[in-house]
Amino acid sequence: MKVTVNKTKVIEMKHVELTYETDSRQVYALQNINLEIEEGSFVCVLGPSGCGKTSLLRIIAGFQQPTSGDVLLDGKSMSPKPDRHRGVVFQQHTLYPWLNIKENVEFGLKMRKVSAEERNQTVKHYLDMVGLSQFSQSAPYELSGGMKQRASIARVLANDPRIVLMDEPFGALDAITKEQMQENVRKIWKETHKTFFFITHDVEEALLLGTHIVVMSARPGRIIKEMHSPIPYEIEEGQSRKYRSSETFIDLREEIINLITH
Amino acid sequence: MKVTVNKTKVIEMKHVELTYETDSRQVYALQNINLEIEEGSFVCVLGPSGCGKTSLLRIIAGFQQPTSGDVLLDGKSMSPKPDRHRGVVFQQHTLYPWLNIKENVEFGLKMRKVSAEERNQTVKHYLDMVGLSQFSQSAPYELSGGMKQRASIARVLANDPRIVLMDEPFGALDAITKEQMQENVRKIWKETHKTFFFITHDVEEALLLGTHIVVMSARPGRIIKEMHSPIPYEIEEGQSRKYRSSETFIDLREEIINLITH
Amino acid sequence: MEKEVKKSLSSVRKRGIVSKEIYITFISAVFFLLLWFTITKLKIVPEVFFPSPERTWVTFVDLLQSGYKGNSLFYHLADSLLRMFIAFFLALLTAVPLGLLSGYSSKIRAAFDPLIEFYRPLPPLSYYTLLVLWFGIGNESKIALLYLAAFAPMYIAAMSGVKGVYEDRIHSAESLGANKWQVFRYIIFPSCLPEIFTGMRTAMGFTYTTLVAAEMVAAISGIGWMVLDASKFLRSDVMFVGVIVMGVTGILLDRLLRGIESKVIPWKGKG
Amino acid sequence: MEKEVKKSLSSVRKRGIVSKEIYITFISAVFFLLLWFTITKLKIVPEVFFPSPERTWVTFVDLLQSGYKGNSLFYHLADSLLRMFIAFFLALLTAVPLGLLSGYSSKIRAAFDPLIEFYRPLPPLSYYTLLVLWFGIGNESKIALLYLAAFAPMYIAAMSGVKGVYEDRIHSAESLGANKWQVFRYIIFPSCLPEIFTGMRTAMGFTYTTLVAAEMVAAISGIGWMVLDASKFLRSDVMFVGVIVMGVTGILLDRLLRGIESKVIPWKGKG
Amino acid sequence: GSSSSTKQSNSSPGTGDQPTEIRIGYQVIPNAELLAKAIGIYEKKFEGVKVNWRQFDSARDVNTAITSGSIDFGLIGSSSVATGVAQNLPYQVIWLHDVIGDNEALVVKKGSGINTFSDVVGKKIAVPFGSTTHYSFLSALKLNGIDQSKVTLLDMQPQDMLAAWKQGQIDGGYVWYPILGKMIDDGGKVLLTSRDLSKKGIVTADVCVASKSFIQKYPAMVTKYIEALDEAVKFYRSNKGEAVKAMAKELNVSESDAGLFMDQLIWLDASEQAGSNHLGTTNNKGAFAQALKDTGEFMVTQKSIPSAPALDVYQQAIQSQFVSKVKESKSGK
Ligand SMILES: Nc1ncnc2c1ncn2[C@@H]1O[C@H](COP(=O)(O)OP(=O)(O)OP(=O)(O)O)[C@@H](O)[C@H]1O
Ligand SMILES: Nc1ncnc2c1ncn2[C@@H]1O[C@H](COP(=O)(O)OP(=O)(O)OP(=O)(O)O)[C@@H](O)[C@H]1O
Ligand SMILES: [Mg+2]
Ligand SMILES: [Mg+2]
Repeated sequence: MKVTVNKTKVIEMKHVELTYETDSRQVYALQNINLEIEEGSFVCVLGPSGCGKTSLLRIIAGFQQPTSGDVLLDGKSMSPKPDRHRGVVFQQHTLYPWLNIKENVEFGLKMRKVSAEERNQTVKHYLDMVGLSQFSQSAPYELSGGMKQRASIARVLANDPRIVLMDEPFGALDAITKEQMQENVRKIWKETHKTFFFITHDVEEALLLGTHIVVMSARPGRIIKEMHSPIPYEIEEGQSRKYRSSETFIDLREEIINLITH
Repeated sequence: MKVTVNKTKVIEMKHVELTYETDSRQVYALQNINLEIEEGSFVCVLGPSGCGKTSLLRIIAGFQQPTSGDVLLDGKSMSPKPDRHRGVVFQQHTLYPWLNIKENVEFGLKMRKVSAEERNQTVKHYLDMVGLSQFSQSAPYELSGGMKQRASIARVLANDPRIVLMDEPFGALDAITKEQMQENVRKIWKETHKTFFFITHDVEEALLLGTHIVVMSARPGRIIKEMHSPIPYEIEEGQSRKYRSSETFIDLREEIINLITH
Repeated sequence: MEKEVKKSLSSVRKRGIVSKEIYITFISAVFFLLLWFTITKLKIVPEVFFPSPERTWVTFVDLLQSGYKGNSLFYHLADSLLRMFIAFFLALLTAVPLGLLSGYSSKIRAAFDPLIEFYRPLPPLSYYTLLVLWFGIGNESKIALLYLAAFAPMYIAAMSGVKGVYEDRIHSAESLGANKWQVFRYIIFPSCLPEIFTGMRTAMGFTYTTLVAAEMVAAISGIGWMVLDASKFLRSDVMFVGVIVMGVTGILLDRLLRGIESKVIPWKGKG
Repeated sequence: MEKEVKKSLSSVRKRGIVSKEIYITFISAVFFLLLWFTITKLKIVPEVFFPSPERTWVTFVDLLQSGYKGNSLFYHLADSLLRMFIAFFLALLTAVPLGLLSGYSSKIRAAFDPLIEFYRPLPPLSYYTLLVLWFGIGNESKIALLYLAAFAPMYIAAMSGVKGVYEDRIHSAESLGANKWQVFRYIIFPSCLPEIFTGMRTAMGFTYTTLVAAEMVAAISGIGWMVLDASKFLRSDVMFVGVIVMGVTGILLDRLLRGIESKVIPWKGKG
Repeated sequence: GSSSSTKQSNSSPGTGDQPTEIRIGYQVIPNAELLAKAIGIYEKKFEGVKVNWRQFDSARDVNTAITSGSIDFGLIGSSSVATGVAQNLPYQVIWLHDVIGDNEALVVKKGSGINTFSDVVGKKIAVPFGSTTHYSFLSALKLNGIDQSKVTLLDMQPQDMLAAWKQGQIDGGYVWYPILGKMIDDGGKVLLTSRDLSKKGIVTADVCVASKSFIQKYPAMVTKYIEALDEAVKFYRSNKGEAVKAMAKELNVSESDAGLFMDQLIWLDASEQAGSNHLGTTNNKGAFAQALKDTGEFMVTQKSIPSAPALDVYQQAIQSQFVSKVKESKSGK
């Protein structure tokens, strides 16, 4: 079942601990996290609400310092500053209200001084992909919840980061749109060999996308199981549905659901 | 298949149309919506992202005026002002950052000058229900995404509105928590005979909760199908899982999925 | 409620709610005019200090026709407005960036903030003489004084705006590859626009109130000087004309700023 | 960056980043002191207007020991602060509610806003006479003038804050059964606190700059009067002491407000 | 304070013809009134009546304070009195605190090329508009037949004038002490003093005005008040050393400075004031009324006030019976 590909490690976390200190209380959020993420892998993180998934993502993104432990990026101690190589789709949208959707999506490109022409092309491609071409001139607050989420995804993908960190990106999408988005993301992953770190609550989604599935326990968040799955490598474009009934899929699904419910 | 219970209509929408006018464009959001919601029913709304579900909810809540058409509440033309009888769980959390979780949840009760003792009791009950008792003293921004969502739900339920409007309330929850929350909501619905208007992307969720399922088309949002289902009446407490394999469930699910995907 | 009114302004116009507000404003203006009439008619306040509306009107017409001490009323006003505008724009161009930087970087704040906090509460009188020493008695020293008046409110507003910027907005920009400067330019700055506009409005009023002090030295023109000069000769009718001109232009300038604000930040309140 | 500094303040303290900032402030203070020394040593500015630091220090010590014209330095300061505080609190209690109401209801705004917009740009001089006529030459008229100075910034800040309140926040409160008043009290008011604090800080500085004008009429105490009186007799050393006392107390008051702000709105920037 | 409660009644009601307090609006000018304050003459004179001293800085504020009934006596420059009387303010002149002498003068810069008064043509001269020096300077121009438009006249407060002077932005200024002293120390040359002008009939003075209603209600108090001032003048003349010492304290300057400042003013006792050159007597009004009238007329030509009243209005605004009474009682003894 376990698929080990001999690739370089992009991110290594060693004995990472995180405690939030607030006025009213201390929250022990992450306990002894040891995680190795291989270059080009698609990590899916599952875990109960409030277990520390977002916190983990924020540490990798460079938004948050762990209380103790080491985080290595390409084997080197990670600078605690976000950069464009780690693109983040936030759990709650952070589109900029003073920019329209097109401008939001091209934001990263503009920061890198990509030419207007190339920008237009890239933006068009990703807006088409997430189905928002019609809304390129709209303000973010004129979009529905799911549309905002899709715009955020386009913004990050258009910026072509090496590592893509996504926090429940498809949570507000209907089944069809979700499936399309999954296809898109899988395609990008396959074509570009980016590394993905993807938080989801949907076990099937995790199985359809994740080559490396991380299951976390309730607070304080610990990693209770890691699995490596070959399924995403196998899925052909537009054919994901039929894999749902494959044996590996059903077995893994059962295993994870058992893990989670017990 | 169709279950008709002869009950009074709480909400009637007749030829409701909605067009958003913005500087950059016009968005035709809702087209000829005719909907009757019966007292004590559990309406679940399904539809593609951006089809107008939230807009529909906002009209019922009194946040938004339709461009044309009539909305009746208890047979009378509805005052276009929100009130406590229509409680709303928003798609994006609107917890008040200056109040802690307990204070957020008791907000409605306090507005009605419910005694501190009763308030404490109610708040405790609902915080227990959503699993946040430990966090009653925390600030909203100290909570995870799913925890915020649960706090918002507790806030509305604690206020005991006659109609509960929920916009993808369980979108950021893991499977287990989601199931618990569904149980809770179904229980409240059964015990109190409240009317629910519930937006979701999860077809199974709609079937496990909805007695009246509304399927909408892509923009401009129209109602393409309404179904009445007996399942939620039948589900016994804590037993929802076994209904997933019931014949009615599978048939209805197929029907809806077919509707949506074609 | 305001929010609703804003949301569907076009439909509201048709229904005449806006004209209802104009109506209220009108009533309130008439009320104060009547109050003014009554006070002067009943001679509650001596006429030397509180001229009647008629008297003020006559003086106004006279000033329009023959000016005040050699310059037309319009000239006085234009002269003051010019000084104010120069000062205001210089302050805008310096105070806002510095305020934003001070909010953004605790080091820059540590260097500049104490200085600004120090000069801020000082009465213009206490440093005007120094300004005269440095800038002479021409327009420069007057503009410098007005500049200092306009600076502080905008600086504070900008700085405090930065503290209110939603953290994840900054994080997201950094993750998209924005460097410190770009975060500042493209995220912090627009996020703070609502507060900056408030600061601009406050600064505009403040500059206006400082006008008299600024035109105290070696001026023979300017609406502020006119008011000051008239006050020395107990010409309260002239003072009142000057004050009304200042008040009305003040309202107009404020409306202008508000208009620009709603054009520039249509997203205010829509998070 | 500031945000990070705030976020984990306790850990930061240990690592000594805060003391780094104090260090910068210290350097900048020393720099200005040196500048002052140099200017006076090189006699770039005539000593009558710009006393040397030593001279100012000697005067300060002297004023501490023997006071200025019959009252101790502390008495002068206390007298001014008392007037300011009364005015400031009266303004806080009236301007903030009225500003919030004006932002909330377009009708209330229509009634009051033009009046406030009108008086706002007026120079104190133009209405101080009327205040003296109504309130006499005692403390009342001084407090009234300071009150008017403090009113406008807080009013504008509160009003503009309301416009920035996220619409769905109001909707959610209404759905929870809050009536208009409750929405105002429990949602609008706390949402506007960040802007209100900015307004308070601006108002505090503004009140201070108006102090000299307020203490111009028939005062024989107050730090503003002291500065004014000293300026008449070219006692620039006394002026400098007064100005430094005003500047330093101004900084302290501002720090106090900032401290209260961070206690009252720990959620600022956390949306 | 008591001001707001006694707003319109000009003084606190007292028993009979004695108020409970008298309120004096003074300015810091080294004249008889300040001396009387320094050595406590009033407090002795008005036993049982509270003496409330209020310091003022400008004629404008004194005008307001008297009109609003906040003070009973006030000190104003003669040019402001001319305006006030023209505007029918509710006060009357009862005493001349001092006639302005050497303490106000026109100083010019050394290199300015001004040697005689007529050289001011084409130069920049600063005066505080509305003040006595403003009037003095303009009168001097008229006296010398120089058209006002040939001089660049700048409106400046004294301390700003000094700054502009140091920067070489003005050629001269008509101003008072201590700024005048600084300009002289800085090499300035005195071209003309108000004492010179007073000899030519252009009299400027610091004037004591009292509110009309107070004069009507408590004439005896006004007399006492003038007595006190008269005593102060006499004290100054007979006990100069002590007077200077007391004044130095009040002014917060050295004794030598205090002495200098006091000498620059022309002090007049009651009998001198009752002379025809000044206030005169009730039946024989002195020249001061004409001086006020001249000032008023002058202001009209400056368009500062719309019109000046006739001479008899100014004459009526001078209540010289008090100085006469004091003079008589003194000479009677
Ligand atoms: N800023 C903060 N301050 C204090 N506590 C926090 C903060 N952010 C998160 N926490 C706490 O840390 C724990 C983990 O939060 P986190 O957001 O990482 O959970 P999560 O796994 O993403 O949950 P969800 O699926 O609900 O989004 C929670 O108990 C939460 O209350
Ligand atoms: N304030 C607004 N101004 C302009 N257009 C709007 C506004 N709100 C929504 N819309 C538009 O109306 C349409 C319907 O939006 P709505 O939020 O109702 O969709 P939804 O069904 O809730 O979608 P989702 O499932 O993604 O939340 C969308 O096309 C959206 O762009
Ligand atoms: Mg999360
Ligand atoms: Mg929606």
